[in-house]
Order: sequence, then C-alpha cells, then structure tokens
Amino acid sequence: MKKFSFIIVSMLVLALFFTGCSFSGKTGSTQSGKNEGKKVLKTNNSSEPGTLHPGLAEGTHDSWVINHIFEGLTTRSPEGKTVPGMAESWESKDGITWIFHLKDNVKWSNGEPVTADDFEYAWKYVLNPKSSSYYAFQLYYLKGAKEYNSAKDNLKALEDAVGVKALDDKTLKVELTSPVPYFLELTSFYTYYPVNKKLAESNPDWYKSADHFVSNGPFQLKEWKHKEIIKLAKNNYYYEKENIHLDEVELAIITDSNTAWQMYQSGEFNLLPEKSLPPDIIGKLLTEKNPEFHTGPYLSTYYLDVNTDVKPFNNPKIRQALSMAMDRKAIVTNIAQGGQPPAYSFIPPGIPDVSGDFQGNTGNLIKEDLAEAKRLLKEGLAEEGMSKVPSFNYLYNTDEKHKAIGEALQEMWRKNLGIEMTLENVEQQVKLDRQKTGDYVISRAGWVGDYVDPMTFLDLFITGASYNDPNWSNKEYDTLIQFAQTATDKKERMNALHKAEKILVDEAPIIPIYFYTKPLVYKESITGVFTLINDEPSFKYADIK
Amino acid sequence: MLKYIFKRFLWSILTLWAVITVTFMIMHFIPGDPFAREGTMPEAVYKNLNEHYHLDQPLFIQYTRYLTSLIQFDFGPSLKSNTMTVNDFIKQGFPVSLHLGTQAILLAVVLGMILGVVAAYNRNKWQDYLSMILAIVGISVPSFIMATFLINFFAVKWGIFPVATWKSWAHTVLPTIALSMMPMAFIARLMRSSMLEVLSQDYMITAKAKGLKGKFILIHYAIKNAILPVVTVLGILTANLITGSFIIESIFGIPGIGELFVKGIFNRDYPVILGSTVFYSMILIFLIFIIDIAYTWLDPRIKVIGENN
Amino acid sequence: MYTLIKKDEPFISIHHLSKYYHSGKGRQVKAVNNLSFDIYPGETVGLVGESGCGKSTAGKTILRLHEPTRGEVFYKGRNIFDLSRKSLVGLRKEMQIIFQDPYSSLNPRMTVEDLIGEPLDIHKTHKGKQRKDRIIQLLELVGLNHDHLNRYPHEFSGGQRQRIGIARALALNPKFIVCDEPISALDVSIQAQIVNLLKELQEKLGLTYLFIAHDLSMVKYISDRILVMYLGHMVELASSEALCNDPLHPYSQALLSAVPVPEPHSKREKIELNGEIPSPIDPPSGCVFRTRCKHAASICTEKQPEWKEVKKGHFTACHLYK
Amino acid sequence: MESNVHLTKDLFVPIQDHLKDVEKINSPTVSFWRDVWRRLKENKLAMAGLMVTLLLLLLAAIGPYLNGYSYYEQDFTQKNLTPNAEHWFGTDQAGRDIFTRAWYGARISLFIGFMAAMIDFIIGIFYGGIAGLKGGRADNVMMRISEILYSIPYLLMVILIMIVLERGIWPIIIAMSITGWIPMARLVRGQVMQLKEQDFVQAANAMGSNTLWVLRKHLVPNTMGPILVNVTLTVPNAIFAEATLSFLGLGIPAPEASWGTMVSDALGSILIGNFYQLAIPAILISLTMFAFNVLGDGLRDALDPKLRK
Repeated sequence: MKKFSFIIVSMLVLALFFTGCSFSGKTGSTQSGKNEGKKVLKTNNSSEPGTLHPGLAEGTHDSWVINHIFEGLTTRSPEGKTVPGMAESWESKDGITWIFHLKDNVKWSNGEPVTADDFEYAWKYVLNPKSSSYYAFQLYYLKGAKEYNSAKDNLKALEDAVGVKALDDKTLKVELTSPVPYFLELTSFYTYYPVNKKLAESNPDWYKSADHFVSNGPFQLKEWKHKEIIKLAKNNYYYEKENIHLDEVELAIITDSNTAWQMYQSGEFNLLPEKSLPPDIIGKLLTEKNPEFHTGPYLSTYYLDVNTDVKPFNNPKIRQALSMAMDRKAIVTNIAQGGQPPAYSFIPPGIPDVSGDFQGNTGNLIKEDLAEAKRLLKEGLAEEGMSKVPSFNYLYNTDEKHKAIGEALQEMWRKNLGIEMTLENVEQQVKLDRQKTGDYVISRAGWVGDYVDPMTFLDLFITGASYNDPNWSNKEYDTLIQFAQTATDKKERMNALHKAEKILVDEAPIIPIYFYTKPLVYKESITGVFTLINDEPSFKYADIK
Repeated sequence: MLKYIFKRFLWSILTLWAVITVTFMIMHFIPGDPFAREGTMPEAVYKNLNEHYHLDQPLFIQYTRYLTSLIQFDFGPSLKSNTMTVNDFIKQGFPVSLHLGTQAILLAVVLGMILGVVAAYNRNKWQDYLSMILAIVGISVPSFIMATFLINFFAVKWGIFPVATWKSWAHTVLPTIALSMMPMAFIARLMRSSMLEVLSQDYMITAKAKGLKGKFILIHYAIKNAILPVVTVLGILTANLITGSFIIESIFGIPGIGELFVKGIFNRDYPVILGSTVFYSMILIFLIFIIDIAYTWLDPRIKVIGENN
Repeated sequence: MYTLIKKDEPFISIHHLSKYYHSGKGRQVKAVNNLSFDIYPGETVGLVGESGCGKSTAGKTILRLHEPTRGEVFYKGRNIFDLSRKSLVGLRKEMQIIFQDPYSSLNPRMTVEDLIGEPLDIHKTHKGKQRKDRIIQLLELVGLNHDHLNRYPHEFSGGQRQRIGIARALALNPKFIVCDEPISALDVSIQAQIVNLLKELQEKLGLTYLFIAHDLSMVKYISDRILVMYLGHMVELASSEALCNDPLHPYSQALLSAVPVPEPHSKREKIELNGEIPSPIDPPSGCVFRTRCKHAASICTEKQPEWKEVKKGHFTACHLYK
Repeated sequence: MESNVHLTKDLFVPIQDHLKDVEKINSPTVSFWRDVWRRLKENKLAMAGLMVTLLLLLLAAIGPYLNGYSYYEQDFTQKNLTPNAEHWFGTDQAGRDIFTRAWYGARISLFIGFMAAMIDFIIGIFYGGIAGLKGGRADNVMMRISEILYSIPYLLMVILIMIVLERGIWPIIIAMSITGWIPMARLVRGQVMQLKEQDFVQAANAMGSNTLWVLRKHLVPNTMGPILVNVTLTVPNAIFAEATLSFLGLGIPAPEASWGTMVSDALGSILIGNFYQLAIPAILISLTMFAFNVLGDGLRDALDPKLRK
C-alpha cells in the first residue's frame, strides 16, 4: 500500500505542477460587455485561423479577423456599396488600366504611412509561386499574373511583368488582361490587401504572432493565444478612427456551437455569428421573434449536383422530375430553420440587375408539380430504355443538417416517385475527391459568391470548369457566359446571364434547394453591426451602450 | 536493470518506426486531397501548394524526408496553418491536455478504487448497490452527454462553474469530471471484482481466521493484491486521457491536443496526422513501460528469480 | 525388506543435471548444480534439504517440467531432454508428480471428476462411462468415493485434497512419481495417512518414487535411499538406514539432529546450524556448506569437495573424508 | 524398527470408516450448470438484469412493428411531439416515431455491442492467453505488436475500413474490434502471468497437456471473473464507440437508427427543451448497461465455486 500511496502522491505533485503552467494568461474578464469602462465586443471565431496574413488567408475562419484589421484600396459601406478605402480616388478609361490614388492620411498601426509600394509588394507576394497562396487566382485578372504564378523559373522577369506598379508613394497603376466589371469590388477582397513591405522584408515571420503584427484596418491585433482567443484593439492610426467605437474585440475559439450558445446565454459572449449557433436555436429564436436575433440575405445557394454521366441521370427529364418532386418549403421550415427562401432558381437574391434585383427579375424557374414529375420520370426512363430508377447513393459531407436534408429528400422521392436512394456521408475531403473524379450520383453542394455578380455562380458550370462536378456541357450556355464575360453593355450582359441561368435550371444538372440566410445574435445593447450579403458580419462601426 | 531498459528502448524505437510506417502508408492510401477545395482550383495554385510541402515528390522520398526530420524532433509544418508547426501545436496543447488528463485519471483512480473497495467489502449491502449504481451511471452516459448535462446544470442553470474555456482551476472542474466518469466507473468495477476474488482467497480467509484485526488490515492486504488488474489497464487509460479527448476538448473549448488528431485526419493534414500519432505512441510506449515496472514492483511473483518453494 | 543396491539396471539415471535461473539483473541463480544419481525400479529415493536448496526444482527438472541448463536424465535408455514434444506427451503417462500444496495444485474451478479425469481427457484414454468408472476406481483407490465426484476442491480438507492429487497422478498408471513434499502442508496425523497411502500404492502398483521433503522425520520411513542436498549441491547419498544411523556429512548430521526424538533418554544432542542459508545467487567458494559448518577448514574455502563413495553405497562430498 | 521411531506402525493402517465420515460432506450433489443457475436465481439483482436483457431483446425483435410506424417515415406536421397516445415515445425533428426508431436502434446497437464484445473476447483471450503463457520473447513480440496496433491512429483505420468495405454495420464492428481486443488481451495476459505460476498449471503440464488445453481448461476459467466484467463493459463501450463515431459522422448510414445516432442527433434538443429526444435513447443505453453489469456480476459470482454455499 505504501507503494501505491507513493504513486498517488507523486501524481498529485505532478498535477499541481501542471496546474501552475497550463493556463496561459490572466483569468477571464467580467461578464458585461464593458471592462473598466472599455467597450469590448466578445464573440466566437469557431476555429483557429490558419493564418492572419491577408495574402495567404482562405476561408472565413481567417478572413473574419483579417477583414477587421486590414483594409484594401476600396472597402464596402454598410449598404454594400464599394467605397474608397486606402484609395481616395481612381480612374480607368478602358476598364483595363486603372490608376489608384491613395489617401494622404492612411497609416499602418505602427504609425508608418501606407504606400502604393505596400500594395505592389503584397500582390506580387501572393502571386509568387513560392508563397503557395491558395487565393492567388483571385489576382489572375492582372496582366501577367497567371504566368508568374505558374512559373517554375525566370521568376524575376515574370514578376516585373505583372500588371501592378507603384508609380510613386501614393499612386498605384494596375493593368488587367481584360475589362472586369466587378474589379473595383475585388479590390476590397482580402487577397488584395496591402502588407507593410518594410516590416515583411525585415521580418518574414511578422504575421505569425501578435508581437510584430502590423495592419492598416480599423483594429489591430493585440493578442493571439492559439486555439484560445484572439484579441483586437482599436487602431488609433486608422483614418476614420472617430467612427470606431469599440475599444476591443475578443474572438474566442470554441468549436462546439452548443457550448458557444451556452456561453452567450451566460453572458460570456455578446455577439454570435451563424457558425456558433445550433440550428435548433436559430429556428427557435426566429419563431419566437427574439429581439437579439437578426438575419439577412446571404449570397449563397444550397443545391444538389447530379452526375450527368450516370444513367439514367444523363437524361434531363429524370433530373427535372427529381427537382419537381420535392417540397422545398418543408425543408426550409423544418430543417434549415433560418428563414431561408426556397430556391426556385439558382442565383440568390441580393445581386443588382440593370434595374431591380437579379433574382427578383428571374422569378420562379422551377415549379414543384408531382403529376408533371411523374410524367417526366416515365418519359425519361422510356427514353433510356429503363423501367425504374436503380437504387443509388446520395453523397453528403458529414453534418447534422446535410443529413437531415438527405433524409428528407430520400423520403420525398421515395413517396413521390418510388425512387430508392441510400444516404452516404463522407468527410468533406473525400466528398470533394469523389465529386472531382465523378464517383457519385447525386451529391449535396453549396456555393458562396466571391463577388456580387451572377457570374460568380454561373461560370462554375461552363464546360470543363473545375467545379462543374455534374460534368455538364451545353454549347449555348458556354456561348452566353463567354459573351457576358467580356460584354460591356450592361443590359445585354444581364440578359445573357438570365438566359444562361434558365438553361442551367431547365437542364437541371444542379437542383437548387434554398438560398442561405445569415442569422446573427447579439445583445440589445449592441448597435451598428452590419452584414454584407457575401461576407461575415462586420462590427467595424459597432457600439455598445 | 540498465540492460533491460536499454532493450526496451530499442524495442520502443522499433515500435515507433513500425507505427510511423504503417500510418504513413494508410494516410496516403485513403482518398482525399489535403488541398482540395470547394470551387475553383487552378492547376498552378495546386502545383505551388504541393511543391511547397514536397507532396509532389515520390512517396518514398517523402517518407525518408519525414524520418530524417523526425530524428531531429521536427514534426514538420502543418498544411493548414501558416503560423504554427506541428511542434508548436504539441508544445502549446500538450501541457493543457496533460493537466486535464492527470486530474481526470487521479480522480478516476482514487474514486474508482474507493467505490470498488467499499462495494466489495460490503458485498450485497446498500453500499455495494450505491457504488455500483454510481459506476453504472458513469459508464452508461457517453462523455458528450455528460458534458452537455454538466454545462447545462452546473454552469448555465446554477452558475457554480464557468461554461467553458481554459482560464483558471475552476474552468477545469467540469471537464475533469466529464472525462473521468468512464475510467472511474471502469476502475470501480474492476477493483470490486478483483477485490472479491482476493477476499475469497484462502490466505485472506486465513488472515481473517488468524484474527488479523479489523477491516483496515484486511482491506490493506486485499487491496495490495487486488490492484494488479487495475494497474494493467492504467497504462492505456492514462495515455488516452493525457493525450486529450477530442469530444471533451471541443465541447469545453479547451486548447489541448485532443482535436489535433481528429482534425488532422479530416483535413488530410499529413504532418499533423503523423506528428500526433508519433507523439501519442511515445506517450503510450513510455507509460506501458512504467506500468510494466510497476507490475514487477507490486507483484514480486512476476520476476523470474529463483524457484517458488 | 530394504535392499541397498538393486541388481537391476537403473530405472532413471540422472547425469550432471544443472538448472540455473537468470535473475533480473543478469546474474545466475544456480538452483541445481551437477546432480547425478540413479533410481532403481520399485524403490523410493528420498530427496532432503532445507527450503530453497533446489530439491523441488531438481524434481521438476527430472520430469522436464523445467528445461535443464545442463545434463541428462535417462529413462528407459533415452535422454528425456532429447525427446520431441510429441514423445514427451507419451512419457507423461509414465512419469507423474504429486505437488506440495494440495490447495494450489488443484484448479479451484474443476470438480473432482474433472480433476481426476483431466489426464484421461488429455491422453484420450477413457471416454464416457469407462472414464467415470476409472475415476471412481481411482477415488476408491485413494480412500474417497463417488459421492465426491461433483465436489470442488475447496470443499475438502487438506488431506482429502492430497488424495485427489494422488488419484490424479495415478490416473494414467505411471511407473514413476515425483512426490514433491506431498505432506509438508498437512497436519501430522494426516501426514501419516498420506505416507501410508503412498506406501500402500507403491506395493500395490509397483511404483517408483522420488520423495522430496525438507526434513528427515518422515522421509526415512518411506525411503530406501536418501539423497541430501544443500544449496543446489548433493552432499550425501546413502541407504535410509545408513544415513540415519551414521550420517557422514556435517550437514546431514545437523538435519538428523533436528528430527524430534520422542524418548527422553535419547543421547543425541541437537546440532545448531549457525547463520542464514547463503544466497544461491552468490554461493560461497569451495564447499558451499562451509559458512555454516563447524568443521570448516581452509581447504573448504579453496576447493570444492569431491563426490566419493566413503563406504559401500554411501556417498558424500566433504573434505573430512579422504 | 528403531527405538527412536516416533511414528508407530498403527498409524500406517488403511483409513478407517469413522474417519471417512468425519470428512463427509452432507449437502446434495447437483450438476455444475444447474448449480450455477441455482446460484444465479438467488441473486435478485442479477435476475432483474437478466429479465431486463430479455425484455430488451424481445422489444428489439418486435418493437419496430408494434405501432404501425416505420423507422424512416417522416411527417413534418408531426415533428417534435412529446410522448402521447399516438407516438408512445414522441417524435423527432423529422416527425419520425421515436418508439419505432428506438427499438429498431436497439437491434443495431445490441448487435454491434454483442458482436464487438464477442470478437474482442475471442481474440483477447487467445492473444493475451498465449502471450502470458509463453512469456519471454514470444510475449515481448506479441505485446509490442499490440502496442503498434494500438498506436496507429484509430480514426485513420476506421476511415480506411469504411472506404474499403462500403458503409454499413460490419465496417463499424470491424473498426471497433481492430483495437478493441487489446485491453482485453492485456488483462488476460496479466491474469495468466499470475496464474501460470500456480501448481495446477504445472500439474497440467506434468500430465502432458498442450498450451491450448492449459489455456482452455485452467487459465481461461480462472480468469473469467475479471474477463466477464470486462466483457460486460465491452458491450456498452461498443455501443458508445458507435455513438462517438456517429458524433464524428462515421456511424451507421442514415436514416437507419442506432441509440448512438439517436443520442447524437438529439444532443442539440436539450437546448430547445426537447429533453425526451435525448432522454429516451440515453435511458435505453443506461438500462442496457445496468442489465449487463448486474448480470455480469451475478454470473461471475455464480460461476465462482469458492462462493458456493
């Protein structure tokens, strides 16, 4: 027994020893939004950012933070308009060559001025093949960018050939390969953010910790405890600092949305984005019209990919039948629960048309009609020489909501069309792999627009495109998209895009289910939070009363 | 003794090597590309990423590369993080998981043994039933339910402990309880059963007959002999607990290394998979070694010295 | 009744048998050292020595329950250590063992029927009713009866358990039995019963025994010859009578003096052995007994005494006898 | 005879009848299994466990047909109903009947639990038994192999198995068994190492038995106590392992139900107050565990002849 007590005692000593060193900082702050009179926004980033370097970032777990600490040539107003950011003004005659003039008073968080050089440096850094930046292709609109990014050698010459040049400290010249209607909006995207050249050249690891981090946005990085918390503080060198009311922002890293919600309830958070909200809670808050609950449109569609290489799904009638024989409203109200509009077309609302809203002008392209669905199924099967649809797999990446939607579709098609479908859930990486190689029949998919234009949705499905997982091909569609890519007349362009969307939805290589929304909760004491339709909520102008 | 340790050490190296090799092969065999993304992925970007992490090289070269850097205790970069290497992840996460795991195993061992001994000694009395019902509750409730339940009541409803995160000792209480329930129940039941075994053995009856006084001595002797099965499972239990639980750590928002493994696998983050595997193996091998030594210490019969009469 | 030397060929012949163990720290424990003697058919050889002297190891090694470090054991002209696994199984029928501790030598979870039936099952000699008859026959042979068939060992007294052990050893009609201190765990009155039973069986079944014990008191009544061991070494071998009446080796003398004497007028004085028995890991140089021997001289430190026949059929290893 | 003989000849006479009677045992003799059953019956708790087990098995067999709903049919107008006359256990988020799903899930969970326990049991006993018995080098090699297997990331192997063998119930069972047997093997090994020094094992050797015989007749029966306890714990472990895999999205394919998937599906329902959705599968799991544990304990005691009265 002595021996055993010895073990216990030594383990105890060990445990006490660890207790001393496993907590990495001071204890938590008080539960109200204000510490010592400071206005602190406390929220959850769900997962640890892979990086806070704007040129290397990808995905919202990086960009939500980056968007608040950096700013590009342009930025977007709470109304969604592209407005001057670091640049004061710009000019372009042909839409190919652009000249940007920087504001006089823009500074880095260390007080140094933001220069055109910083932009040139940052963009070329992204395009440097050695940086292995995933979002480098967002800069492919620049002249010589793709060539430089794909190069193996002769890098210096190719770098110099890239269409971005600092004419002087305050003037940046950008050359594109062709006119891009949404280029100005792109300059507000994080891959286009500047980087402090002097700092980056003297300290290549500047972005790896909060110690040397320098940024130019409304906030600056104050503390980064990996996998625990990211603390931002107001950047006093920001040109618009009088409109920034928050003193600090804390972004915790809590993966589990149930836990995050409970922390919100107990006052440890005062704002939570959709990712940190359990779906059941969203449904509950929405139905009880909770005043802390906010939601708005999101530039994103939930849809299904149908593999057009698999019989009988190569037949458009079969695909149409599937699309018609479901109850989108039931899915939205019972499963998605976030007040999402059912999608009877592909492009989500929120994109301006020549006049009005693009989706609003499109109207409903799909009519849910059981009798018609049955008729189409019968016809389609006859055309393919089959008597019934053979049992097939529905592929989805593991997630409670995707599973519930899969189960609902399975039931609807079984009841309505007598089709037997089994559900197969795989990890995200496996799903992507199998979609790429065409090893699936029907698979769930989703797409968030990169910019506010129908093109970000429609160019996915031109023949041979890398995300054209249905492997669908339509000449007329390709021609229309090609036309819209270079068309200068806005009306003709939008017309072509409307036509293309109709072809896509009629042919049904993809079956839209619903348009996403962006739910958000925050305490009633918070004001000034806004959410752009293709971005996470912004607390740039937020205030706490 | 030194020779024995040295031999075990060589064995451990061999074991580690085998684990690395098999893991490396399985890892590359299962489908899923670490750089696959939804949406556009131009050829050049894909190539740059692969080149940067040397994934374009033949597998064997990657393998030898990995082993060479491993010898220098370099677990390599993470494919998903530009800021932290695998070493950084372990360095930051392990003290946390170790702290939580040590607390949990201590609680489990102490409470489990007490419950087991009390139950065995008061066989078929209320103490027995009570401890076994506690133990059964412990194994009947999965840790994620237990965690949700604890948070719901102790944090949200009654506000006794904080909901989540890792900031002070009070923050460790709920996750420690949630984590220790299962091993506690396991140890309690194992202890009860081997205690009963021992108590019914002739020498215990003899001891009783000889009038060895009081429960204390009896239990003292019995525990000493009943503890072996518990010690046997302790190695693996401890290794599992101190290398972190994905579920507990993600529910309680604890920055340990539990999620490293799971996330690494789901992201196909090869260096993270290998790094966490190697790290876990090292811990496991070390603990099993300790347990084996404890074994000979606790039970001299296991030594192969001399004859038995 | 006692013949000193049988004219027959030796039944079992042990040549230079040694058994060393490795202790944890790379050292050796010489449990049995260079043991050589013969056992003749129908005789009982007593093997005597203090606890830890290697006698039990010797007995088990002779049966190849342990693999020897060195040496041979010839049975029917064949070295049993050369036997294949298969032929060894056959040999098991002829050579058996009775264990010291009747508590631990019987599987607590087997009934008497299964315990005694086990050797029959292993060798598949008897089946069904035949098996049961044989078991009952064996039970009766050792003084138990069929009422006991479905009992478990813990329901029996020590003596009864040892009877079960004996019945089990007899099941396959062995020729040779190593009795490994079969009585030392029993009460004195029961000891006599068991010794009696063993003698009876020997006569009835023509068995040969190697009878291991830690003192002479009981051994001398059952044994024809007695071999005394000390710290893994043979120190004396003689007929039971010769050894008891005229022990040559100082150690044998000490052992004999420890046997309680009922008669108050006995002249024999008790010889106390000084000190502890040395560790077999680090045995004394020369004569292993010298550290406790009152006759110890310088030669005893330097040279290991030879094994020699001092009188006819009376061997010893001691420098006192040239 | 000599004068110093203290044992007189009259001691060496055949055992006398009156002496035989002294040691006679009076309770009636019954066959082993009947005896086990008799002792089990006396243990009320164990019988309760047996009854519950049988009831669960019965309901798993007929439960899904009792109220006319299927486990997969959805009716969104009937979702999230608390238990009522129509839906005895209420309905889930998709309006499916929880009663039917619970018993359909019972089939799957119990099957997974039983199969996994059985596979672990068989492999564990053989592997651990042989390692413990052979000892030395064989033991060393076998234990190292098990360590290697234990160190290879479990999840990686699960994913590999799921990919090689289509989704379904068997890949889950295999995935669970692939390392599940190791703790059992280690336990058996530890016990065997203790037991093999016992004389009755040597006695069996002396009779000419082979390894398998010794294992089957002597070692396994004598390690049954801890092993049975371990088996009764393997069943819940397997049911939970399936739940954990469900938690990670690697459980049985939807819309099939297991208790594990039902629990993990309902985890969020606590937050919106639908406590019964979580409670029903959780209670069923706990009930199963309770039944198994008390039955396991009862069996252990009933099989132990030392406790025979």
